[in-house]
Amino acid sequence: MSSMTLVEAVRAALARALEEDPTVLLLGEDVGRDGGVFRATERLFERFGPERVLDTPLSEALFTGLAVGLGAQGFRPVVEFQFDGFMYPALDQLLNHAGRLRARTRGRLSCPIVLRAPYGGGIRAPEHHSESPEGLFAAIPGVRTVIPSSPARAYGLLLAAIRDPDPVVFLEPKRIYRAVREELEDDGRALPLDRAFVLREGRDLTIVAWGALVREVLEAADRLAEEGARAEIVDPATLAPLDAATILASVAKTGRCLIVHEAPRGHGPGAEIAAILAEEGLFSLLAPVARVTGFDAPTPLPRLEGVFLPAEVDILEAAHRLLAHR
Amino acid sequence: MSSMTLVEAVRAALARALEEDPTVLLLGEDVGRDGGVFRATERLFERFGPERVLDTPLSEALFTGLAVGLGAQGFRPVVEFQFDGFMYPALDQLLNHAGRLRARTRGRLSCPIVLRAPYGGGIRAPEHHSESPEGLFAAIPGVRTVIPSSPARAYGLLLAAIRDPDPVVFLEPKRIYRAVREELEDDGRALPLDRAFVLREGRDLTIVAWGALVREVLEAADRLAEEGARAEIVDPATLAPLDAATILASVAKTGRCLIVHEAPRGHGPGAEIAAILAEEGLFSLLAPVARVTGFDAPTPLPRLEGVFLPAEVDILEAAHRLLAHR
Amino acid sequence: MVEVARFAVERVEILRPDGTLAAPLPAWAEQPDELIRLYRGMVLTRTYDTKAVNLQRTGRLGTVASSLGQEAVAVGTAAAMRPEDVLLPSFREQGAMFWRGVRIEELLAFWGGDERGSNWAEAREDFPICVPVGSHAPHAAGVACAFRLRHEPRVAVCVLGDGATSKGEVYEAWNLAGVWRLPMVTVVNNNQWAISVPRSAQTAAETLAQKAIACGMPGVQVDGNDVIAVREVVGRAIERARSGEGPSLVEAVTYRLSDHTTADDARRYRDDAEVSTHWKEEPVARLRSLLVARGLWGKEREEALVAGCNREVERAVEAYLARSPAPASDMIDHVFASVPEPLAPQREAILRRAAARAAGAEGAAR
Amino acid sequence: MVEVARFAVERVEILRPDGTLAAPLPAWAEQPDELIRLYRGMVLTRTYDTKAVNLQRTGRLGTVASSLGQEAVAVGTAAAMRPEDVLLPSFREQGAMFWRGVRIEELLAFWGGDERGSNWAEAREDFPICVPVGSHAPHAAGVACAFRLRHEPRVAVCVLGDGATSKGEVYEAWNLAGVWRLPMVTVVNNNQWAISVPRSAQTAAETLAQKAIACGMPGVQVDGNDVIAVREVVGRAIERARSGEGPSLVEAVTYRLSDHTTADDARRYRDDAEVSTHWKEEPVARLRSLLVARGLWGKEREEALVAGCNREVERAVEAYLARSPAPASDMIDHVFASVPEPLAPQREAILRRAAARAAGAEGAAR
Ligand SMILES: Cc1ncc(C[n+]2csc(CCOP(=O)(O)OP(=O)(O)O)c2C)c(N)n1
Ligand SMILES: Cc1ncc(C[n+]2csc(CCOP(=O)(O)OP(=O)(O)O)c2C)c(N)n1
Ligand SMILES: [Mg+2]
Ligand SMILES: [Mg+2]
Repeated sequence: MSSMTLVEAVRAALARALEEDPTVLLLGEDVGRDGGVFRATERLFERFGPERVLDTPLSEALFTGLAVGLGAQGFRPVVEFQFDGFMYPALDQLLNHAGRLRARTRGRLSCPIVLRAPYGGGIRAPEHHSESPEGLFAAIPGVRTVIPSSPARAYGLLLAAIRDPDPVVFLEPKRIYRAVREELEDDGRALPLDRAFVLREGRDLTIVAWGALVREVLEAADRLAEEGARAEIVDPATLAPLDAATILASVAKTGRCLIVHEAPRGHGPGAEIAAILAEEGLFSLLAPVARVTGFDAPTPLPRLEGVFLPAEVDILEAAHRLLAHR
Repeated sequence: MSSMTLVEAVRAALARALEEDPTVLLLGEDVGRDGGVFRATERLFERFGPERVLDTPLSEALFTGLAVGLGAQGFRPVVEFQFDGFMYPALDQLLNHAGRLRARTRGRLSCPIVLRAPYGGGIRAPEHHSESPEGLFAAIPGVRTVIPSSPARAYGLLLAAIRDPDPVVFLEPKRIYRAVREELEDDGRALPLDRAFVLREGRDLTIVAWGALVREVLEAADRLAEEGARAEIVDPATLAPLDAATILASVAKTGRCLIVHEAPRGHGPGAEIAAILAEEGLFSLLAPVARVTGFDAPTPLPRLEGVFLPAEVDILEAAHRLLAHR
Repeated sequence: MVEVARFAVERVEILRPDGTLAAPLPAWAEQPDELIRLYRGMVLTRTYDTKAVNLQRTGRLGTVASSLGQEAVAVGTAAAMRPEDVLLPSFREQGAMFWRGVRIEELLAFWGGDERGSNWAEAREDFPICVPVGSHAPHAAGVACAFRLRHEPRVAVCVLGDGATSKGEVYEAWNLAGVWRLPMVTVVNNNQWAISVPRSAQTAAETLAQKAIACGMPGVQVDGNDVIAVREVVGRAIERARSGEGPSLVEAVTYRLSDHTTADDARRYRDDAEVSTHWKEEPVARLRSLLVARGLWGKEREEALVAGCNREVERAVEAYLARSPAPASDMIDHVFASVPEPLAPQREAILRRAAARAAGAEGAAR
Repeated sequence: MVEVARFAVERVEILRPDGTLAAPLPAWAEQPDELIRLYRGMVLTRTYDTKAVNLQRTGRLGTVASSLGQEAVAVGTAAAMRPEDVLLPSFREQGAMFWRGVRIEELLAFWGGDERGSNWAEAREDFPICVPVGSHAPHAAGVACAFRLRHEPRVAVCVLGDGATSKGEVYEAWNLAGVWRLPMVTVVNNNQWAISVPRSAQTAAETLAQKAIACGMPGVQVDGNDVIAVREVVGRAIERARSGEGPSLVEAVTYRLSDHTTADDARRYRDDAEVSTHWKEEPVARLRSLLVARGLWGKEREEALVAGCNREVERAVEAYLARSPAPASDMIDHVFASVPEPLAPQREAILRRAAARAAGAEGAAR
């Protein structure tokens, strides 16, 4: 057991994967000597060498397509995007190739690649450095979108993503890269994909959240507990394919659901969750579903970011509204 | 008045826009002498010349970025993508530039561009030629996503899109490019953006659909009428920003909502509509919301496409389920 | 002002349009069988193209892209490859795919709208047809990178068109291949047209071969209607890459004698006159002249070959038309290695819908 | 084998690192004021950079990218432009932006996290800073295309880095500019590094200037630490474009003496030794030597200039720190020309949240 931050857990999982499987490669910009802008690959170049940890020329579209070719040949490339806002050039390769290479060749070729990126706001970063694009990736058939919300889940889910035989977009909540430490065993044990995590049990209200906001949600749940309301916290972890069953089971019990995310609201990543409740959970709902989200605007620069990003007060305010329905 | 197909209405709107506004340009691949692969720009090159109708080198990322530069300089470029599956390289320019140029300069520069593309399945086309990416575009802040479902709406909405001072993704349902003719006046009159169209009034069930599927939905509604059930048909036309008010008002009346689209279901374009109902229409719902959609898989090649695409029978089957709830 | 770098682009021609020699034949080409294999490969491809267009016209096949007049590029390229090399084709390389072992009925299945057509029995590592222009170039770099990392003497061969050279990812892939010295060879099939857009409107570069200069690799131009020159020049590029000397680019200059695809009508944008002048340069008659001049070919052999190719294509067409339909569940069973639990209900829904369609069809039939 | 094209890449140097002349001065540079303006532009830029880094270190500014050692590229480029030309900068062109009229407090506002900083009062048509590397190159082609279509004698000037030359859209924009002969000039600021990735790992091309060959346009290399040469070579490129002769590329070879940004620690990936050798070539001291040698400069003038630049920057910092906060509704009011009806409720929600935050802050304060 050792105590790790989320970014340390990511590094530990990468090192473990490189260690256990010679086909695992790290690709990206500045992942070599520099160790990545957030140091997620620190010392891995020195440890595993230039044939396992490769700095590419500066192009995200390129290294994504490169990974598709490597993957088809049996390698397991893990590519790092420096920031969320630089992932968009990869969408074409994801939509037209990575997500369908297996399907279009009926299994002859496959695409065991992982696209890692720090994502989300709250670190007062420059333009294009604080985006929450998880909803875009979640809409791509044949691609998994996975988001950890703690060091332990970062470690276990990243290992699962790398070992998975299909493409995974792995988004790391940069705001909590170093915010918390957690005791965890670097034992190579993976956590299941396609499975939601119930982080706290409760019977009055279900709160669905992922990534950095899970912290605010847990704090809000503490407040609610003081008020006598018990919130159940569900972290989908894998946003697509989405474990609807766990969310439906929770809402069947609580009758109330609050969905929290940083991404813009309209056609955002929370919509599918609310939609599933409207389709399959309607009669267990005592209160309308509520979403606490960012707004339908580009992520603002730091000065206004604090208003754009959901905070504990917003979560509490919405929770109180839902709890008022009996 | 003259009778036009949808593609003829598109051509008429383009000609009208080129005629009335010297800053309107047409850009794309084969939009010149060839008149576009679906002939949407036929004879416009001959009529308006090479300084108004420009064939670009082969790159969608390029001509989208080119349009951003032209737009910032006061031109109104209308770019044609040959098929839906070739739009993805444009996502980076849309997400990082077109959708935020106005916001990030606080109005100093703007982006009055239109990205046109034939979209959707059902014409037995090759791979990557039958996609429904509207949900991806609808999730981009600062960009409007507009889809016509008839020649008259194609004409009026395309004119509105071109005159609008902000970026619009305009998706043309290729399956009905020539399927129906409609009497319409080429009078330069635009239709409103951000406004849903109630295509048929009814009080038993609301069906929300757009693009080519509106035809199947109207036929299904005829069948339902024979059975004595009156469906209200709502075509959002502008998927983002979405006119939720019209949909909510309809469901407040009918108590039942069926959402129909070709795109994959998970995190698809119908999710936001169902989410809004779960949030703001819950207590008017007599039945669960239902979605009849494509599946979470790449659009199959023609042999299996017929199973992937929703058909009238699927709509009827779902409608009957909803109507069973009283 | 000091000169810091200088470059030259060369062009290779061996067999003239009239079948005479502009340069001595390479040693391998002195062997009759080699030439005859190349000739057969081109004739088979032309036979297939004619048949495929005909099947499309009669509603038994989807849109197809003929390679009429460009057979030498695909066949010459494939002939220069080893079986263990990997081909990353665009959508007009049928001549290369057949040479590498893809069966005609498999390719027909693909263009007929059945994904199983891309799950071919031979050349298992070759990439499927790439429809989004140029988007396979980075894959070729990835495949080449895999060979390099495994220290395998294999080469990734990417074929794309003149229009594709305007796509950024193609340049990106070349630039990477250059700086990592990857065993990747790109054959640019310059058939002068990208649908209706002429080569001259695609770039101001005097040649497409010189685009290699931007990526620090060699680029050479070859007469793409001369299968001997293509086989020779691409062969040199491939062996260069195989021996660790890095990537290169071959621009094969040819001409698209057919419409872009069966969905296109080239008369809208180019003169028949232009097309007919290019008919004088087409690769099949050209090689035949050489074979005849060398006494290797005559009426009987020609008739036998044509009859043989026709039979082979006909048999493939029958096999294609006789294929049993794929189960609808195929569309979701291969999206992931196994159907994720959350998608199981969708698999059920697909089967229900397929049943409903079948029932509907029956209903209609009755 | 026949040669079908040949190319050469040249390099221009005028002022040597020691301040002596490698070539005669251009006529314009014989005028003292011209040289002194260039000198002042570089000193002001360096003063700003020093201050900005300091503000970041003390928590009063966000991440910033210093242009230490590269001032000649930005200043020389801007000096070669006319006011009516349009600049499309990357994120290290502060020297050019100030020259064009962007106010220091505006740029500080931007890096301080306030979008209003990009709504500057002068140079209204210039593009805002482009953070996604290379993605502004197609915009430059679009701006140039607008000039061409309106028959205006104006030029779009795009500045980007050595790393950016690996981005596909940069190549695509150059290729378009070449074939449409657009009035677009690209200055590649080759500072040898893309964060930790050296130029040598970015491409195998011997020069970045030769990338122009792929796009059928001229490319030339210039000593990027020689502001006179930059001003001269970029000026020729701009006037060439203005007169309708088409686009070109200028590779300005310089060196990033600073960390990549305040978020970077260059010691992790490069030796101080390498950096100190490059200090000998930096552009400010170099031009000063010439000025001194020509008797145009001395201790007093230097002190006066430095003091003036310090005052100007200090005043700007005060103005920046004194700025009143923007209303939260700004974040949605400028997304579209007017707030679409469906988004009106979100505007309300933004104001409610802003109020809640303010209340929270007060609460915390109490
Ligand atoms: C990214 C993309 N954009 C557009 C198309 C539509 N399209 C198919 S082929 C083609 C022209 C390709 O020209 P070229 O690269 O020269 O290949 P050729 O067809 O001449 O063999 C176009 C525009 C496409 N397939 N992919
Ligand atoms: C598309 C994209 N990918 C990654 C980044 C992160 N990043 C910022 S600057 C930089 C290096 C740029 O190098 P270069 O083009 O040489 O410009 P320089 O910083 O040296 O001025 C990188 C990778 C980015 N801003 N945009
Ligand atoms: Mg071509
Ligand atoms: Mg650099």
